Amino acid sequence: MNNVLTITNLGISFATDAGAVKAVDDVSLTVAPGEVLAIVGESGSGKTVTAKTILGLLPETATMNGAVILSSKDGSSESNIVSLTKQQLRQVRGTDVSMVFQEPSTALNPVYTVGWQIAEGIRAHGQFSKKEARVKAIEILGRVGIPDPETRVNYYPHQFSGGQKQRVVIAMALVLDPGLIVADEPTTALDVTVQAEILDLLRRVRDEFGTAIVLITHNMGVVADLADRVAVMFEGKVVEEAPAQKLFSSPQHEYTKKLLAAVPHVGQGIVRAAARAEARAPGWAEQTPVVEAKDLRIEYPGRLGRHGFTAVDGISFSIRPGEVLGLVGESGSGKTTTGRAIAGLTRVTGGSLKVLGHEMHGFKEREFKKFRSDIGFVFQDPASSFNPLLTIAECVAEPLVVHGRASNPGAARARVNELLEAVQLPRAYGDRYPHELSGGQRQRASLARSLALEPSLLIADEPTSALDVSVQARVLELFAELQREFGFAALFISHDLAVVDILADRIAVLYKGKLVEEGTGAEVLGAPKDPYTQRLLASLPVPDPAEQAQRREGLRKLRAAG
Amino acid sequence: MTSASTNRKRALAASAAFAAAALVLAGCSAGGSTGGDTKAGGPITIGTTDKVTTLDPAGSYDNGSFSVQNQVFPFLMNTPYGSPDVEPDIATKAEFTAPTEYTVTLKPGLKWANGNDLTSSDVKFSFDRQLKIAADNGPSSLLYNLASTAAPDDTTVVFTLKAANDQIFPQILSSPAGPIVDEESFSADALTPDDDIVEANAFAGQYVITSYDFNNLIGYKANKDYEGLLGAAETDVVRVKYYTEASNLKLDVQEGNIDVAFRSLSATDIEDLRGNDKVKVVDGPGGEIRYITFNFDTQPFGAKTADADPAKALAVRQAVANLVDREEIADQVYKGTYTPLFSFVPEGLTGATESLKGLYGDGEGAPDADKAKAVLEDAGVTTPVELNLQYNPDHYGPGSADEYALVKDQLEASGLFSVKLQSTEWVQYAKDRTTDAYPAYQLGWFPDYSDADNYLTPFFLEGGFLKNHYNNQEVNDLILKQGVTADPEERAKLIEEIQDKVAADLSTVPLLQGAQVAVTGKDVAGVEDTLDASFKFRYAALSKG
Amino acid sequence: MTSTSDLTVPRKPGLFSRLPVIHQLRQSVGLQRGMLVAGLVITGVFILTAIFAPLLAPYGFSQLRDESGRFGSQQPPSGEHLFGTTVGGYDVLSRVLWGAQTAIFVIVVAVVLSIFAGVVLGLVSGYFGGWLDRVLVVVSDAVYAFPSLLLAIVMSIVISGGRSDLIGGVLAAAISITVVFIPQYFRVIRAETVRIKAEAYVESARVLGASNSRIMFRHVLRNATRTLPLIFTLNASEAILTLAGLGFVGFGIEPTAAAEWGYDLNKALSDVTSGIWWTSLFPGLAIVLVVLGITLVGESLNDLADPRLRGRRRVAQASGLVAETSVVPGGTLVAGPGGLDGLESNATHPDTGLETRP
Amino acid sequence: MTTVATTPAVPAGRPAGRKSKPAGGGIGRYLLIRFLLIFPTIFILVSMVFWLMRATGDPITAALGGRLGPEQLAERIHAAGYDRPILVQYVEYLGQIFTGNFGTTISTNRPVSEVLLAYGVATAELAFYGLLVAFIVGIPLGMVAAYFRDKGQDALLRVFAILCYATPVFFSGLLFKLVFAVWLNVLPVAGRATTGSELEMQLLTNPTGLYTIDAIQVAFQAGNTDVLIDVLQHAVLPSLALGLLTAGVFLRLVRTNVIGTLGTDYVDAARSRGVSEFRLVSKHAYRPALIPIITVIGLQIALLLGGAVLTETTFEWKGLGFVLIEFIKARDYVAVQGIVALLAVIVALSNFIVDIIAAIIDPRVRY
Repeated sequence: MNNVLTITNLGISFATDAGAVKAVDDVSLTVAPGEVLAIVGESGSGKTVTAKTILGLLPETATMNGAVILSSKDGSSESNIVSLTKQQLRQVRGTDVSMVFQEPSTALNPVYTVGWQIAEGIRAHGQFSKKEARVKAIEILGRVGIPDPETRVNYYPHQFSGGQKQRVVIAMALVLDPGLIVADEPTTALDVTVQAEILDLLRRVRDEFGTAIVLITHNMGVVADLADRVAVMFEGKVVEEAPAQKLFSSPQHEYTKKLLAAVPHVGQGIVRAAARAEARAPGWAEQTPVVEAKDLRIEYPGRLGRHGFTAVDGISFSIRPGEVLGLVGESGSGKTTTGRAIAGLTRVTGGSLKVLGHEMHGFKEREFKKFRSDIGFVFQDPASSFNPLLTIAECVAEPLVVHGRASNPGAARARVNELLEAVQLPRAYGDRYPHELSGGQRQRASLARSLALEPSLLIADEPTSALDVSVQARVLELFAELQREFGFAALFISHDLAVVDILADRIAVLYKGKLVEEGTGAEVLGAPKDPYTQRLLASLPVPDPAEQAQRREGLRKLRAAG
Repeated sequence: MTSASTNRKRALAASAAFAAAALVLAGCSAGGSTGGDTKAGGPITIGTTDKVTTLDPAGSYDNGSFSVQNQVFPFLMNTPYGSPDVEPDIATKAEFTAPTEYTVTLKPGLKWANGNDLTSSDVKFSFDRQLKIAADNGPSSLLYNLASTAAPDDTTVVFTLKAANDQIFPQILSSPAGPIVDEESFSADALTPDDDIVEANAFAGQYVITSYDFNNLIGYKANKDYEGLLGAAETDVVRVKYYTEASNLKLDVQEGNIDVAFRSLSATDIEDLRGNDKVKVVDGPGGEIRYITFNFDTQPFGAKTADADPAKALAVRQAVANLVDREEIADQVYKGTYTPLFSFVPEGLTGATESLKGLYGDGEGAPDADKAKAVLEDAGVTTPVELNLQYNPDHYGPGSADEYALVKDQLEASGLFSVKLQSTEWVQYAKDRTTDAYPAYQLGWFPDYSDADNYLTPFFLEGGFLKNHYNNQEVNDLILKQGVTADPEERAKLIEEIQDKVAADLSTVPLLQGAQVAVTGKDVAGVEDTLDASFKFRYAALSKG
Repeated sequence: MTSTSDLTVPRKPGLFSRLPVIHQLRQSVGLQRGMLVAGLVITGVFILTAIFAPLLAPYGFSQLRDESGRFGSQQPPSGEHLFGTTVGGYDVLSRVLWGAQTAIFVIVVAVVLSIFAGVVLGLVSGYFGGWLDRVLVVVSDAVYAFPSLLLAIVMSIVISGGRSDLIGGVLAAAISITVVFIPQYFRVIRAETVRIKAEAYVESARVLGASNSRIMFRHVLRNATRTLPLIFTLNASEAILTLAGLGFVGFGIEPTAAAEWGYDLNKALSDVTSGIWWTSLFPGLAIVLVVLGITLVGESLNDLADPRLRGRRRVAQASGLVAETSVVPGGTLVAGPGGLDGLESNATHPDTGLETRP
Repeated sequence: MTTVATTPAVPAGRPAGRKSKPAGGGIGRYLLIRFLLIFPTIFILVSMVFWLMRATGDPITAALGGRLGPEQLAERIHAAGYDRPILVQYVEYLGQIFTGNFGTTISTNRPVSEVLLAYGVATAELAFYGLLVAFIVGIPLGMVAAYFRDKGQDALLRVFAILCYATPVFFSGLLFKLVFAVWLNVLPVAGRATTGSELEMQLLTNPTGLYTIDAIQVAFQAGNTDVLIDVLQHAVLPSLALGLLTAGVFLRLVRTNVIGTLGTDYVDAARSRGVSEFRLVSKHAYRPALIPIITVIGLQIALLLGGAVLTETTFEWKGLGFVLIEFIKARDYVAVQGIVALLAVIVALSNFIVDIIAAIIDPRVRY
């Protein structure tokens, strides 16, 4: 049978503020019917641009050359996306190729029911009455696993959970039975447990509908879980293309190797954590904890008299000097709230939270201020954690100036230079503005700033989740190094078990505001006791197709049991 | 509030129904007259930019309201067409029966339009309530000389005055304080709402109001029962449309949407319409005057200034009088809708002179810069004299700004003056002018009654409303004297003498006299008859042929 | 990928090109640039006219005669008076040109005053929140609900007692416009402050223990006021309209004290019905043109500040470098990430959801 | 500040400073609070106007300052009580307002409630026509501009929008007058109807004051459509002048918001299903874009009423804005306060209604 998709010598350029940028350069790919091709790469690699090209969805600022040949599912017709008119493009979309988007909550129009939106796509391609379209919509919703589709077809998008929304998006993509679905980071916005379900669904789509899938992702675990064949993109070019099994077992290109090596694995940190525990001085465990939470409750007040929302619901933990506690949880688990409470950014509403011996329940900023020099904080989003109008040096000098260690940013420059070097940034970068640095560089600068006063406690809130895998790896390494060097205690917050595992001495798992499990990496990851931890762990895809297949099986059993 | 007002509306509409039905009929029969013994032509529509404040005579003291009251309320004394002097209106005779007793005898059997009897009791009621209510915006202050009113029988009214032999009092009876109202329809101690008055049909003038849409449209119908001085109305149905924008009024009269436009078209519009053969422009004498007032305390060299010198101060005033070119202002700014005024009493009134014409300028009314220079030099005034001149842009019509810009230009062109012009919004202006804030300033005057006294007593008698610290005992005496001089000729002489004396002192420098200008369709007649020195525009005189 | 060693330092743009407006001008393309340029040209002409009015205008704004005598009123356009003369006998062209001066004076005073007051209030209110914030918001909403022209009328009476000499009149107009605008600036700055307050860099300063005043002035103020050039232009045009409206309803500036378009229009009202078009057409066109120019600039700035609205030119194939880093392109005024980032979103885990920020 | 769960991307262009609504539940309570907020707004406005008006002088000087001396004026002012301590007057006034008594106008001795009703209907009619023009012109053209984004048509429409907004009502009124009344002589430029029509409408047993409705009544009862035609003719130019002013704002708003929503994922998603470009604009982009537009329309009511002041003055349309200026000039405290209170109520109510409409359009805040 013919390939459903043949891309030959595709090149795409964009106009940006910085001038013309070439996003895709001479890319050739093919997708066979019923095949899952994963396009892997980091930000800026051109993978999303390639995916959008397949549907002709590029903005008008793009220019392209080459050919994108799309065949219909039955092989009866072929069309070159690059040369189609708008009208022809419209005909192809939905029938021959459709798309699954990254963010299900934004891919659905909030003001129309999902049934309406599905039916609209059906009616755009042929003579269907409203009734027929509705019947088809209900049918497809049922097939993607939406319970009670007859009722749900009349729901608005906001009435579905995130995972269900993604199912609806997939249903829309499937409804006209196209030969090819382009899935652009279909699970990135989802929690890891939900991600596993969606991956299962996509697998079923391939198997039951015989639909080919182009899977765009940066996540090697997802690739290993789903892909038949993998194309690795780097700087707009395909650097390596191979069957999944082969790519993971024997990567050829330097970049692929680097990428694979950078992916964190669960279990990586167990040995190191054990070694660190060994090296602790006796009596260490009896020291006063830097942070001590007892039945900590944090409630956000409800508006207009409605019930408040309990983000953290009676958790207890402690961090001793020099210890790294990893806090893991999915969205809504309360992990960020906990971190913010420790830094005095969120009010504690119940229980007790002692930070550096200071009670945070009912704290006053004036009294707490003197402790602040002992706390560092690294924020999740490196893009927004620097004042865009100040240079990096000024930003890094800020804590020194605030706490009177320097009279002005200029006077602090020597110390700033030291700090920049400590985080492996050249001194000259101090004179740049934040937007002139890459995400990884900014996160390093953020580390430098948080360490400027040599705090005894550092709170890192998802410091690497906005970074590419390879950058993440280096930032994590740096973090570990600095921690060794400065010896601060740390609360490391992440949604990613593998990341936490690399750094943490102990791991705490949060679920819906409650602490469900706490222990060393070996305990929590090696032999999780709580069912949620077990499921979380099992849902995490590993970058190895063979192993992932086994884990999938394990997860299935776990689900069946639970 | 909704129901009350719709009820009122409904009643209004009901009372309007008759008139309007008549109207429609009249329209259908192509101007044919509809019954009755009135000499009625087709309905006439009049447009005006005047504003009514309230129909109740006790509550209004302004032109717009007074012009409505003139049509619908009876007066004891009134001015016949073509004359400024008062005669008994619904009375048969009016005279001083004692030095402080003015007795008026009503015509017998008078009726209000609603059927109530119009008796001396109504008259007593009207004046008593004026004094009793003394409304914020009312004209009660005109009745300064009235002590009490008595109605010994149905047709006799006796006014007891505070000062004897007041020759002005008959005039007052024709002023805004003079309309007689129905005691059965009006409240004795509070203002009566317009709609209640209309609903009660409490009218006895030449017309009655049949529909009343406040400041938008008033419908009048001739009052057959009117037996007064002015006679029956020429036209049965009159509608008055109220405009806010003079230019819209102009367009409508030009297009024939209305038959008469009276007060106040802009000078530009009138000039434009003079050249339009679809309409005719009718001019009549006007009672409105414009003048510059000098504050004797704060004007240059005034009594309270650092270099006070009465002679120099007078020289400054005289120089101004020598320099202003009234003709030019009347031409350029007002396009003839105002005419030069050379005295304090406007032309057309008994006793008016042209005192300033001979005294200042070239003697022919034109300015004379050399004379002004000489006056200043003789008094030892160093030139240019700095003069702060104030005017008000919103109370005396839109021409004020241009008028005073021109005055400034005229004064400065001679090199003798350096004028600082300033304008102030009316309320502040009215306050400031009496607190000595303005050395020289614009004022205007519209008469309460058409008698020379109204242009002299309030201005130049000590304690008048000008508050410009002018005080000339001779003038005071003369003003008081003319007020009690019964002989008309003797009185006219006194009035002339007063004008000459004040012209020498120059308490104010009169500039312009407003002409009454009405624009009518070609087929409208009778406007000439009512554009007289009574300054009362009577709809009854109009007819459409 | 980026590393400490291989990153080439992006060329720092010169100071000139980083100036507001200039920066945007360079950034703009196609029709957007056309609109911006048109706006800048009109605004430029307006400003130059204001500055050089004494040289450009054939006569003074209150001049009624020259050596050859009086101009006469309502003279049609002719050699001596290109735009004719007004009902008061002024030269229309001269008054239109001088009017630019008055307009710009009022704009500057009004906008500077309202920016100052609005920024201070908005900053304090947005930053501290609490009851003060609530009260200010309700008050500003209430003032905003009041038809601005009416408020301006009342204010101008209150402020100057209705005096309309140059200083009194202009200041009264400017201050009354200010009072009308303060709520608008207040809203914008407050909203920006509330937004910026939740930005990570402000939180980071709070974690450091920086004082409120330091955070407010060093971090919030400068970032919150980045949209001001935009509001400035949009409100400048409203200031002109309000000034003209005041002049039109009779609360304008005395004609011998200054030339003012709205006042002249008011005076021209009765001319129109007599077919005298020149007294109203030119001052009216002046208002429309200036507002058009300033609004064009304002809207273009708005478009350029908003990546969704900014247009980019198409590029020829194969030009430019392949994107290699996630450096956010664009200058300091860019509100959000533009360029490729819009397409190739990073692997972010927007941990929104229940992890709320207070 | 989002409070609960994943709030979908709020369509762009939400006016600054408006608090976002809580997603999900509590809509009734939310609306109640919004409703209660009307009262402080009115309170602030009437208080503001009270103090401002007292600072501008008194009605007696305004009416008689040119006829009476200061002593007589002072006497009358004293008799009327305007020289009492202002705080006493304020408390007294608040007491009146509290009991719903708006009083009687000082200058024309008419109940304020009657004035409000008589002129309010005229303003309402004008505002209705103005809004109608604004909707008919602004919204479709805004969508067209968004559709042709950055092309010639778009640029043309945008300049048109700016011109609409840049031309003061009184100038467009002057131009209309010049062109339609003086040169072409085709449309009336003053008043709400000719005298004849007004009289005919007064004949009705139930005149509403809304001339359009009255004229329709006349057409039904008397079979005379001339009145209706006359009334509509009179409405053309004023509603154009006022409507275009607002249409410019709407056009810009619709364009920006539709472009904003056109860039969202769900539009791309719809496009990827093969939905036509026209439908993308008219359905997918338009309706979510409508939510912020509706919100802004609420704010526009104030602008509309402000514009109505000038429109009413220019076109002889006897409505609230027009009399308000008259009353301000006359320093008629009572009338000004009454009208401002009504305006405040209208603006606050329309904002409130807009909130409800937005809630109806946006399913996220509905249940």
